[in-house]
Amino acid sequence: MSNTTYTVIFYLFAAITVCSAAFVVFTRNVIYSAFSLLFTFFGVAALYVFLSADFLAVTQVVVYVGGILVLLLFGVMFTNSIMNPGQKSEVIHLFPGFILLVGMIGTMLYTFYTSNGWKATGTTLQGSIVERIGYETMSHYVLPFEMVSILLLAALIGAAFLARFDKREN
Amino acid sequence: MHSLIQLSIVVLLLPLLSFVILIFFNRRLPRRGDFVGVGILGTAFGISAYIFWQVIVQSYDPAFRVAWDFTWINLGNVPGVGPLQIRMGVVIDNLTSIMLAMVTLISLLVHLYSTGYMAGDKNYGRYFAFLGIFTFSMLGIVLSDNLFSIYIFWELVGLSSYLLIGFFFEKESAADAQKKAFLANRVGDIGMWLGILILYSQFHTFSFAEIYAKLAAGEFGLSNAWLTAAGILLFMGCVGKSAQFPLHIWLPDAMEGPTPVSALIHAATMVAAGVYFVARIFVLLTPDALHVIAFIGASTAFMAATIAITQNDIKRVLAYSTVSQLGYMVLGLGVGAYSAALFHLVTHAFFKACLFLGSGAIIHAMHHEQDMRWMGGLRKNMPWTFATFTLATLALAGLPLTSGFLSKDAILAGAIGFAQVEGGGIYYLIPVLGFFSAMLTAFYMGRQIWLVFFGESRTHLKPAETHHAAHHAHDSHDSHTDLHHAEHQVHEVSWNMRAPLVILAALSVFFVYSPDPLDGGKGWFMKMIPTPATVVGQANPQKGSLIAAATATQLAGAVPEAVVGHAAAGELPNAASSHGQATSAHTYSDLRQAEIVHAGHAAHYTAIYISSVMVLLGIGLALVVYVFNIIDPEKTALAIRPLYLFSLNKWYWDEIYQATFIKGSMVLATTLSWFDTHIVDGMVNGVATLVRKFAFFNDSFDRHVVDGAVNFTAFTVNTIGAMLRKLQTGKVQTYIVMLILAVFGYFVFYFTRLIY
Amino acid sequence: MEQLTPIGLNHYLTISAFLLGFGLFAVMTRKNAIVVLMGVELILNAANINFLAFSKYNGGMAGVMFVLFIIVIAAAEAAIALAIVINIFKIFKSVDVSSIDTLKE
Amino acid sequence: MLSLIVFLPIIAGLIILAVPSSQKQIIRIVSLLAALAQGVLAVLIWKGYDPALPGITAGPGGSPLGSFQFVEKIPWITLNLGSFGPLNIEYFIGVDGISITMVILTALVSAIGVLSSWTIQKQVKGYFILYNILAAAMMGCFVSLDFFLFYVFWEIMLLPMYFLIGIWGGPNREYAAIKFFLYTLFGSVFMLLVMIGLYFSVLDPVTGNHTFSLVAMATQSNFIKDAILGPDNVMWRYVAFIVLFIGFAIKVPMFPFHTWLPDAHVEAPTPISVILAGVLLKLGTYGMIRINFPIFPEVFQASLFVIGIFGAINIIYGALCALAQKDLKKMVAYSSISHMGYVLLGLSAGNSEGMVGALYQMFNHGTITAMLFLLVGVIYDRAHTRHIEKFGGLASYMPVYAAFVTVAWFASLGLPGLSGFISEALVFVGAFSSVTTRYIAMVAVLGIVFGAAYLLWSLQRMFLGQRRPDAAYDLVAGEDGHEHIHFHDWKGKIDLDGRELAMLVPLMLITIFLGVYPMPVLGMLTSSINKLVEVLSPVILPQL
Repeated sequence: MSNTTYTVIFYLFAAITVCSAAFVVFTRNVIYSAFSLLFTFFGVAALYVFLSADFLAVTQVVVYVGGILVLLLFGVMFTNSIMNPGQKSEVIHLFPGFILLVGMIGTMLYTFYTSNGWKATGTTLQGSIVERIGYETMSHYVLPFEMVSILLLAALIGAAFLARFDKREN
Repeated sequence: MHSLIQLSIVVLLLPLLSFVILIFFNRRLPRRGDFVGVGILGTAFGISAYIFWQVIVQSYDPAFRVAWDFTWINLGNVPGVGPLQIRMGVVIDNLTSIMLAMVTLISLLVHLYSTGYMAGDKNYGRYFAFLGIFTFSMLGIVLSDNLFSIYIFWELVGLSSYLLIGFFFEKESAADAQKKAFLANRVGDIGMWLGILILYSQFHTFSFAEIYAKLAAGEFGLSNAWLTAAGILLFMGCVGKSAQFPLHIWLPDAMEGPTPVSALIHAATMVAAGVYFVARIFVLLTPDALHVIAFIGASTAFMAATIAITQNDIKRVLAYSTVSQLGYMVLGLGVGAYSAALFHLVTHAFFKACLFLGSGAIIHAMHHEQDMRWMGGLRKNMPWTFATFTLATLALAGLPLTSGFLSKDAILAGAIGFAQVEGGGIYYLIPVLGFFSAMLTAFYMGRQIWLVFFGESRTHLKPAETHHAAHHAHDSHDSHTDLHHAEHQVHEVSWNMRAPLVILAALSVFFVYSPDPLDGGKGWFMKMIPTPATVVGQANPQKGSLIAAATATQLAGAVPEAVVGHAAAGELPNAASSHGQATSAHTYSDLRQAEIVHAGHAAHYTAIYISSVMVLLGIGLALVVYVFNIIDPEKTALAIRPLYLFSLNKWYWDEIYQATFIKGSMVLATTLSWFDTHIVDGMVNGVATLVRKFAFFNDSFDRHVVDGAVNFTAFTVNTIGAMLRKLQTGKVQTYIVMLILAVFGYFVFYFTRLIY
Repeated sequence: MEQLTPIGLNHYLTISAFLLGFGLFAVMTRKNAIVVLMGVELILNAANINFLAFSKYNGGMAGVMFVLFIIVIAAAEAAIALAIVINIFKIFKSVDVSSIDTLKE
Repeated sequence: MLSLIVFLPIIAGLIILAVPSSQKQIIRIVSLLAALAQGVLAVLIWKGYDPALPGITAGPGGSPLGSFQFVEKIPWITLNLGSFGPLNIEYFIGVDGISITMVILTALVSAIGVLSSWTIQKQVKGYFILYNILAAAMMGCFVSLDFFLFYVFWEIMLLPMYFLIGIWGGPNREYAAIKFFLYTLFGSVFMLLVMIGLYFSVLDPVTGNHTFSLVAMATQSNFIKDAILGPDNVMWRYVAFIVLFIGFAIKVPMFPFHTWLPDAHVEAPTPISVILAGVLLKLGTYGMIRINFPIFPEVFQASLFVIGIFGAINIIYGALCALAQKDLKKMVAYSSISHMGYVLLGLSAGNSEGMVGALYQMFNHGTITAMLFLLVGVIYDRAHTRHIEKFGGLASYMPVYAAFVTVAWFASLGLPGLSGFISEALVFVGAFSSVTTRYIAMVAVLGIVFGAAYLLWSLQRMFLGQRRPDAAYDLVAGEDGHEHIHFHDWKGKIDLDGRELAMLVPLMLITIFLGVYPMPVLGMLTSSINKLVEVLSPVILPQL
């Protein structure tokens, strides 16, 4: 595919990501933000693809969109009566929030564009890296991998324990 | 120690013993212990009479002198001076023995007299105690052999005179009088003390003998002016004590004391002590000092006489006559008639004591009436008193055949001689004043005799209110306040008051002193008390001796005889060789003195004539005025009213002193104490206030600035804390905000560092 | 279209920066706990993007592996967090974070 | 022995501290016993004293103890001040002719004071504790031969005095107490400066260290030549002398610094006035003789005239002020100013007669003024007023009192036969014999007359004549016909009672005896004074 379309598509997805993230943050409707978060995740996944991490992109979609987002929606539904949509959630610290938003972003961009501490070295990842991930996982990162699996287990148990209703309460 | 010394010490201490006994135990003794005083004085008189007999009568030696002294204060080995001691001691010579006898005798008589006069007084015992301490101090003056002890006893007689003048202290007048007497004496004593100091500072000793020896050896380090000053200053002691002008004011007031006291202290002995003292220091008086003394004496004699003629209080007349007679003595000393002056001292002591005691008898009989205007006609009621009083009056007036005539005449003769020697001029003023005073004396004594004893009783003429005032004045201390309402029955006094009068009157007759009723120089006294040799004559040539050198012709006669010194011990010298007699005692170291004595004897008869005439004149005047009433005193008084008032008010001396010294010192005192409390203390307080002000300022500074800073810190911390507390909301997001703020801040900081 | 600059590291960094900023903003300002969680997810995604971007342009697999683990942990985290949120809701009858200030005491 | 006599009152104070304050009688008796024991010790010391030894400076062979007697010398404070060298302060006490008379006087007066304190009713315990501290401090001042020790006692003395005046005093007591305190403190600050200066300029001939020993200071050869107060620093020596002299002159009190005395006396209770006039004033002149003059002899020689002038001013000024007083106690206070003037004059004479006279005057003034204040207290107890004009004719009704007053008054105006006269006479003899002060003496003699004037005048106004209409007492007709005197709210004996006689008679006997035969006191003085005059004699006057 040509360089130009490549660039255009990148910008498209970048715009989707940023705009949806902004919508997530700035909308007052929890449901809306939840849904726009979906788009953000998609955008990010797409960017992963651009970053030649297709496997991760898939994982992103599966885990985030399939798991986390659903969880969030459940949470929303648990905590807010679904019958009245369009219910708002108030904000605090709006002013320092904005200051910091602009400030952080400003400083970071300034940093990125002024400091050229990290010039991309010639070697870049090319093509799919699935088998390399597998290789790495089983070689270098086997211990973290196990740790993470245990963590997941613990987290699931803990989440289940925390979230369950006990009879006495109702 | 010489036996006479021992006796004299006994004599000295006996009256002290009587004082101690009486002051402590008089209330426990019968009759308040007056017999103790009388008895002790009798013993003392006996002993001193024995001394007199020993020294004068039995074996007379012109140079007789026994002394004994002991170390009173030992100052150790003083750097620059060497061993230094202040010694006390007694000395007995002819003069001393005579004075001893005289003092003890009069004191004894006064004691005896007082048993009658003071009978029934509520402080009867204390009175005798005071008499005792007075006699002790007076004997001390007589006996002491050095200036220091004389000064000590000098003050002590002042004390006893103070106590006795104020004996009736309930009377304000008495209290004033005693204070006045003591202070006036103190003023005199200052001078005397300074004179003593001048001598001591040169010789480091107080003893007469050593001082004279060193003076004669010319060891006096200072100029002659200092020596003259010393003489005059020492004489000031006499001025105070003997009531000489200008310190005479206290003596008349001293008559507030009981009359016997006036007789003893203020007529016979204490006031004469001044003269005695001058006689003691006579040899160191320079001619200049002598001139001053002579003039003061003459003026005193004259002034007192003029005052006496107008006084109405019987005792005041006598007091002023005393002052006047003391003036005579001082005059005599001043003109160099040494022996004459002392002679007059003795004779005057007796007849003036007699006069005072007589007046005391009168006052006693008149129930404390002292104003002569309300007396009169007493000669019938009080014959004894009349006789003795008159005799003593004649002696005082100086009529021949009396003792007073001998002595006064000798003094006046000396004055004439002095005037001649000193070259006349102003110096003739002295004999002139003397003779004039003699006339005045005769006049006022005649006046007194007449007013008191002759004519009719004028008691009823007395204005009532003054009458009662008089009662009030004395009934506080007077025991017999019975007869005041009725007319006074005046009667002769009892024996114990009569005897002294008789004795004293007997001692006022000429033959006691001299076989020749006209010449005291032939008497034993003036022979035995010759003029001592001055110790300053050659050391400082003065005018007198220059003149003496000029008139060498006279001396050509005098001096060789002196050198030959035909000691005419036994044979009575006659007037022709009187100077020989005078010089026979010893050779004069000063020509001037020899000359004065010589001239004095030469002038003897002139003096007799003049004085006799003067005295007769005075008495005649008195007769003319008061007996034959040719001149009416009241009219005369009116005619010369200013003069009369001047004399009546005692030349306004009291007023002058009141206005100048007393008021002055009081004003000074009040001013100074104002200055003290307001200026000096004010400064102190001012400083204190300033410090306080500063302290307050400092305090406020402390409170507002220093302490304020502390409080401010606390406040700031507090507020900041309160502000920060707001941040601790417990809201996680707030914390996050802060966290991120921090991070952001770090970023900013970091990047700004990156830029540069 | 040649003059279009080729996609470089900075582009990704920029996106991640935006995501991070939005995530922080959400965490800071929103009261709804769930939205806060979403903010957290955004931040994580921003981090992931960075990791991947650097690992792509510098070669090496470290970033990739990290991102992998991060995703896993994020899943766990989300599960636990939601459980907690539900418990909070059960206790406070609200998911309003600002009303939960028991830390204050 | 000296330590015992110094600290006996302290022991008594401690005992009193243990006694419950309700037991007033016990407290009084304890302090009386202490005072009497002090008196006994004083007599023993007097007996054991050898008047031949002069004292003043180091003895033969430069032994640091000098020819002092009853010497106790132990190191007290010994610090190493590093660069300043070792600081050694000694507990160094002893007596010579100058101090032993004062020791005896102090013992006597404090015993009298205890007797006179019997009437104190307010806070008896505290009073007697302070009183004993005061007595100890006074005694310590007189015996201490170490400047630092002297200074310590000197300061200790202030505090009890301040409280005794400020608590047990009259209506205006705080003012008087503070005035006294500040004045004396002002003086002692100066003293402190000079003391330190001296410490650094004097070497102990034996140990070679700096020393506070007054005995060492009294010898000029012990001074470091170029030290701050060494013989070379003429100007600083002058300054130090003047400053030190002012410090003591305040205590005397000398003319410009005297105003604290009348206030303090008027406000102080009788026993404190007795102590104040009897002993404390002497500390000023004693300090001059013991410290000021021997340490700076050449300055002393140079300033004779000035001291004499101030003495004469004190004499006459005090007498005139006394003449104007209406308050009897104030009059007596001024009279003691006048009498201390005699002491200054005698010191300024600079010869043995004058100095002996001055010291003897210190002793006599102690006894006589104690008597005066006691007598003032007697009449104040009865009539509750001291206004001279409010009496009159008392002699008729209180004969014994009148007799005592008369003797005391005459002793005060220097009547021969009473001790005051001899000292005044010696002072004048000395002052006149010295060429420097001759004319001053001539002027000062006036003081005799003024003294007589105010004393006799007050005597007349109070005791002679008749009762004044506005008198502070009534006359009631007694059963025996005579009038009797009656004071409002006075229950006790009208005339002197036993306690007052017990206080007055000893003083009076001493006054009379020493007036007739002064040698018992003078004999102790003379050798020391002659030595002192030798020490002071170098008349090489360095020009400022």
